[in-house]
Amino acid sequence: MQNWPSQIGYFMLNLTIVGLYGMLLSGIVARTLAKVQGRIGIPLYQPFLDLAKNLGKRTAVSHGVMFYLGPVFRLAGGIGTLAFVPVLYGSEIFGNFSMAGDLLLAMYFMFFGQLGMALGAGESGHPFSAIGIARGLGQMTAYEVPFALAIIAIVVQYDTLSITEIVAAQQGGIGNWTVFTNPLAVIAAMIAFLGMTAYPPFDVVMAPNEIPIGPPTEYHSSYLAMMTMNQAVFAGAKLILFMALFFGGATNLVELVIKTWAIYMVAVVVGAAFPRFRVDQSIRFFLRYPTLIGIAAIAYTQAVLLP
Amino acid sequence: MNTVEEILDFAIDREQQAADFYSNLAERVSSAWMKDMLLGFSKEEMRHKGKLKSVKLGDKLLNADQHVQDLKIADYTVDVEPAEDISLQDALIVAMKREKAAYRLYSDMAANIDDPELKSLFLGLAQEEAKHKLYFEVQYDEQIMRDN
Amino acid sequence: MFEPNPPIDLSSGKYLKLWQGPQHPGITGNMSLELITRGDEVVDCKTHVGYLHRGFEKLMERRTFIQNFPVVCRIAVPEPTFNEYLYAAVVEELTGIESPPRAEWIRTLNLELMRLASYLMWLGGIGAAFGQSTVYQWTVTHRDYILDLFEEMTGARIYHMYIVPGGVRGRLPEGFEDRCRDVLNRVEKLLHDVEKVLFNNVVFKTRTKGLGHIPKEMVDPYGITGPNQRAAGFSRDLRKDAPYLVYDQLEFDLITATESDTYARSWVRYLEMHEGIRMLRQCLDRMPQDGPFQAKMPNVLHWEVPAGETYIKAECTRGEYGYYMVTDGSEYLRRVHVRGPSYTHAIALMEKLAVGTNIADIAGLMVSLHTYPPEIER
Amino acid sequence: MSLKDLISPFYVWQRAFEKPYTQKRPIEDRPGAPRYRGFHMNSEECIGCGTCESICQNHAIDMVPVEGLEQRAGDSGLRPRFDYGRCCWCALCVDICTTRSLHLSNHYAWVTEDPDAFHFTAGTDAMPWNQNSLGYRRDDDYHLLVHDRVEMQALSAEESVAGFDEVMRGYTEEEAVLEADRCVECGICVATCPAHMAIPDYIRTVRKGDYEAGLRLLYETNPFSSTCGRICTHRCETVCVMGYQGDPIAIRWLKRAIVDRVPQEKYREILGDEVEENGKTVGVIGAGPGGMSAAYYLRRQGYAVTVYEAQARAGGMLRYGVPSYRLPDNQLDKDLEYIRSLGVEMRFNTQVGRDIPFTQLLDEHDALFLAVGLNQPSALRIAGEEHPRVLSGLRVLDDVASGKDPGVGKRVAVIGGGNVAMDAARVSRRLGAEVDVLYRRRIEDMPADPEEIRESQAEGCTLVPQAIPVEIRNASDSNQVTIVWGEAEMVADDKGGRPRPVLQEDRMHEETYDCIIAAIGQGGQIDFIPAEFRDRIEFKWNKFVPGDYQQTGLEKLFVGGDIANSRADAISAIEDGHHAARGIHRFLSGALDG
Repeated sequence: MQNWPSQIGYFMLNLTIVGLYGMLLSGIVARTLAKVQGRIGIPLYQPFLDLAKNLGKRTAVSHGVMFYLGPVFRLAGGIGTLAFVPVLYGSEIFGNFSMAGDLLLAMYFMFFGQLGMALGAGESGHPFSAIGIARGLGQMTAYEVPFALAIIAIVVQYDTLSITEIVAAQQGGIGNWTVFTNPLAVIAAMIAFLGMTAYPPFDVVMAPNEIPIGPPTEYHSSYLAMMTMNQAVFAGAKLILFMALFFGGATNLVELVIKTWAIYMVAVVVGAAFPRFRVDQSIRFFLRYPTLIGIAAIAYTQAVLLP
Repeated sequence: MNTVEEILDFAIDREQQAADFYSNLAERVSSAWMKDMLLGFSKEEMRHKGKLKSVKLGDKLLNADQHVQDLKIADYTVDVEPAEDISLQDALIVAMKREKAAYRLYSDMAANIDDPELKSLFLGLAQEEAKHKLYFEVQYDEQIMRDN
Repeated sequence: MFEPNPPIDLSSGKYLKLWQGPQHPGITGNMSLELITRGDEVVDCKTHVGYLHRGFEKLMERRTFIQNFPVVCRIAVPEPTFNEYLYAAVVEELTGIESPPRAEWIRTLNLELMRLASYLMWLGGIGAAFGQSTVYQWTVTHRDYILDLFEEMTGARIYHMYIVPGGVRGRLPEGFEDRCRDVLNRVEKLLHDVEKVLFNNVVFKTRTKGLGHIPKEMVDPYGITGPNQRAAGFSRDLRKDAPYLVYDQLEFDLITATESDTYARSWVRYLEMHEGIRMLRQCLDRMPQDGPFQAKMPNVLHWEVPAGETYIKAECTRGEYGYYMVTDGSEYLRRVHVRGPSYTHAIALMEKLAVGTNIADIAGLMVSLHTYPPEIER
Repeated sequence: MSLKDLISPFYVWQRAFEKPYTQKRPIEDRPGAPRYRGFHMNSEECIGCGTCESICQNHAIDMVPVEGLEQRAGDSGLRPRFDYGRCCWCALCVDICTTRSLHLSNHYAWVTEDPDAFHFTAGTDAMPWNQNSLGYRRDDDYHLLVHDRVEMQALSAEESVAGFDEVMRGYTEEEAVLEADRCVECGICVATCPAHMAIPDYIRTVRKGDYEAGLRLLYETNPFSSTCGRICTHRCETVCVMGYQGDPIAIRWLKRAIVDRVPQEKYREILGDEVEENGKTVGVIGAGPGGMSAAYYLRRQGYAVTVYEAQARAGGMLRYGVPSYRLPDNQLDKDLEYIRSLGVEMRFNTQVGRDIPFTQLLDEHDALFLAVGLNQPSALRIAGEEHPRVLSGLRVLDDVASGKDPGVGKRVAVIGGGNVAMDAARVSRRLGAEVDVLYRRRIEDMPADPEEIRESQAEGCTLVPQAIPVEIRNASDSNQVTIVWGEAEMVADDKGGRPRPVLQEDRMHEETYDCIIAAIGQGGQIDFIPAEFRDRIEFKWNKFVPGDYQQTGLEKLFVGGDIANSRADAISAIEDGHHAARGIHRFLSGALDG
């Protein structure tokens, strides 16, 4: 925090790059899913066109202040998450506001966006939004459990709350990556990751069939665009966080792209194969095997790794 | 008749005679519609005369090479006297036969002459008459022999 | 099971009223469900139709017998052929016209192709309703291959207007049999893939097993027919019980199940698709290659059908489909009534089955009954 | 939860490595199937019958006039206009199209900003798919119409040639209904029928079995229905749209089916013809179809009508020119008797000009209708014609009709190809002769009805086409006659007329017969009109040229029938009479002052 004006400048750069990458990634994923489904799919730049279109639209409805703030909170959550996650290990430019307890902040911001969204969407008064929020918060709470357990496991393992230090600890060879040193924690976290990315089988929150759209039902025009931007930033930030915590982080952009893409593909590979769980089923699911694995991971860390 | 001019004058004169023939006949006939028709024939001959006049003035040329269809109806019909109670059928026969005779006359003249220019002129006149004959033959075919 | 659902005090604040539809991706067509929920649980369901009412039965009273022939296919959009066949059949019955054997084979081929196409769309629908949209894309594509066949056979993809009273409208195109066999092979291969992906799928099983159970004793009082009935253990099929066209000459098995839940209904339909492919191959192999395909017809412009009444039924993909027609000897029919299975399945039955399920299950439940709202509102 | 159920779904990814199902640009790259029901095309064969319009259940088709397209016989001049806001592409219009001019192309994508463009006339408006060769066409073996005519019971050739019994036996009620059912009610025939009879309407009454309504429709335009139901030249049938792909509707026989089922005694009651005298008189010269038709319609208007007829009986050419195996006397009488029963005064054996002067008629009557017909047979005008064994066709028919023996002998040559020639030939067959028919043109050029040609051949007449008689000679036997004829070649007429025969003088034939019947055509005779009136009347060749409503320059004189039209058939004469009756009524009631 010595040179905060340039820090902020670097962060803006990071935000832009991650945002663009997130958008591109959604295009890539769309094409990948299209391939499975036997289609050619959209052009890669389609998400950008959609964003531009939504930004260019006006609104004519009013649902109250919280409704407007919803997407802002959501975007703030995304940007906040990214702000405390070092994009590239050992890079000043791509280091962001990394500090001693940044892992906690990142986790906080991940939660914060959802809550803000919930408040805003709830304000719209649409029953689909309300049902979607109930499902979304329920499911989030459920997948946070294994995720938190996994984080606890690695915090215990590396004895730090700083992401940069966790990444540092994994340097020096593939064998040092958390995924190999503490596989149980990573499995629990990756299952939670499936819940976070909202691909099947955990996409009931915004399921098009089981209630159309869910929380964002009433959102349109630039609100929708803001949420799309958040999705891109948030997805990028989340992927970078997972990469940093479990897959040894990245020291250059190429490595970053490859690793984050691979992590994302886990969700896509699973998503294409499965239908979706009902929300009660997914809660039950998260609180069963992944939670047990998470607990086992902590036990394993305590019992095997630390001594 | 040794010059083009003389020949044309001769032909023009013949057309005039024909026109007179029909108009005279028209004066005499009693049949209701024959008068109209014969006057029509007469007008037709005057039209031919007009055409020859313009040939004489050099406005038009006669084509000696054209082929005019011969239905040969005139050849096998009996000769008819142009009488007061002449019928449409007979009037047409008279007309056909007159044109046929004119055609023969010019054809014969063409055969007996050596001067190529005059020969071609006679042939052209013959073809003109053949055309007139065809007109009457077609009318005979249409009006009289409807069912044949 | 015949009692009305207990009354609910909405003002108590414990309940949320939720409208699903009339435009809803979980419903194939336009109808709406008025759901009363407590949390995620549906405690009451009322079905509402009328969003798609085009008054076909009335329209048909104002059209001559040949003019009705392009109308009827629109009664059930995804399955026009059954309407075409049944309309042709009632008119033929009332006039005493008999369609020639070749036409009967072509009609059977047509109906079974239609059944396969309809099932493919349904298979995608059940996948999509539970979130498996990959299967949806596959099956809809393969349905399109069948529509390609329809296009070359009939001249149109959806509203074929091919089975005309008296026969069919044209012979099969050159080389059609080979292309049809090719499509059948592809569909068969796809079905095996779908079995692996959808039916052997832990999430799908979790979602569908036990969902929407129809008790055996409910089947007859509620007029449940077709695969829904067979999934409840009844071995009934009009193609076997009252054979029409050339079904008595075809070999096929009746598929039944006992669980009578969404999974069982899906599985019955899945196996019926295999039976359909089997029948189609028999049709292709044994169909007469020449002979007339249309009976001798009167001048259709002022076709008078003798006074009479008749009811003719056929097994469509969803159950018993029937046409009841009354004629009075004029150029117009007096009354026509179309009996579509969706009417019984989507209205009364749905109101019962929905109670006690989760909101998220409503779409899947609805699809599992395989209903087409257009045919509810004739 | 089995492990298999967890692993098996990942099988989806196998399909990711296959070729995608979708295409990048589907519309350009994917034409419709060869049988696709796309946009409408209409070829030049269209005659605007409007059957497509009647079958269209959406009312998407309107028949509209097209610029540059004239209404003519057999073509309404209208073309189908399609409203693509209504069309459902069922293609029933294609199935029903009587000329098979209407098709659907396999073109199915059409984008334009102009909403009116979706309302277009197929075939005449320039559309991008007009050149498409693919698309829906009706299968040859698929019909929505009945193309085969219900054949009428008829005497076999052996039976018919044995006597003068009517050959065609008429339809039974069932047959009539079946035949009437084939009609598409396009009305193309109405425009072509010289009398503009309400053909589709009376055919419908046959279908419904309502013969009384049918009779009322017939008498609106034609008081010779029994006659026309038998011997009409039926121009209607030649343009009948059903004729494009099958047999035209037997319109003539259906007309007969109506009249045959209504007894003459009931005519008055059914037709409700009440005569209210209006005090004016009209004279009609000639009791043929034209004259009697005029008499009927004039009488209905209340005119006192007097018909002057040179012969002893009414009917004109229908009685003396048409043999009874085609038109039995009692059927002609049925029509004539009904007209007379309205109070028409008949003066038989009264030839105008001989028995009564034309001027007297002109003075006595408020108006005159003249329909004397063509009763002068054209002479052959070839050498030897005056031979006693050369007879005229009309004379032969006249003799037979009056019960005299024309004495044709055992071997007869008939010269001509019209109905009179055919009748003369068939009458000679009935009198026991071998008949050769010499005709200058080809059989397809014959002006006689196709039925007559067919039947005469069936009855054993030999048709010798392209035979031009050139000379008649005495035969060795004085009761015989020899004809010399030459073969003809047909040459096209460059002025658009019918092909003309040209004699081939190197191919001559000679044949001896018991008699030669000349039936090459007829002319008229109107010398009874005094010369002072003639200047006011317009003629062309040997015919009257009437003005509006058949009126001539001599205001009181109306003309009609064969002597005033070029069609020379009964139905045209009937229409002339009807038309003149209307004209006379207008003239006498002051609406038309000349």
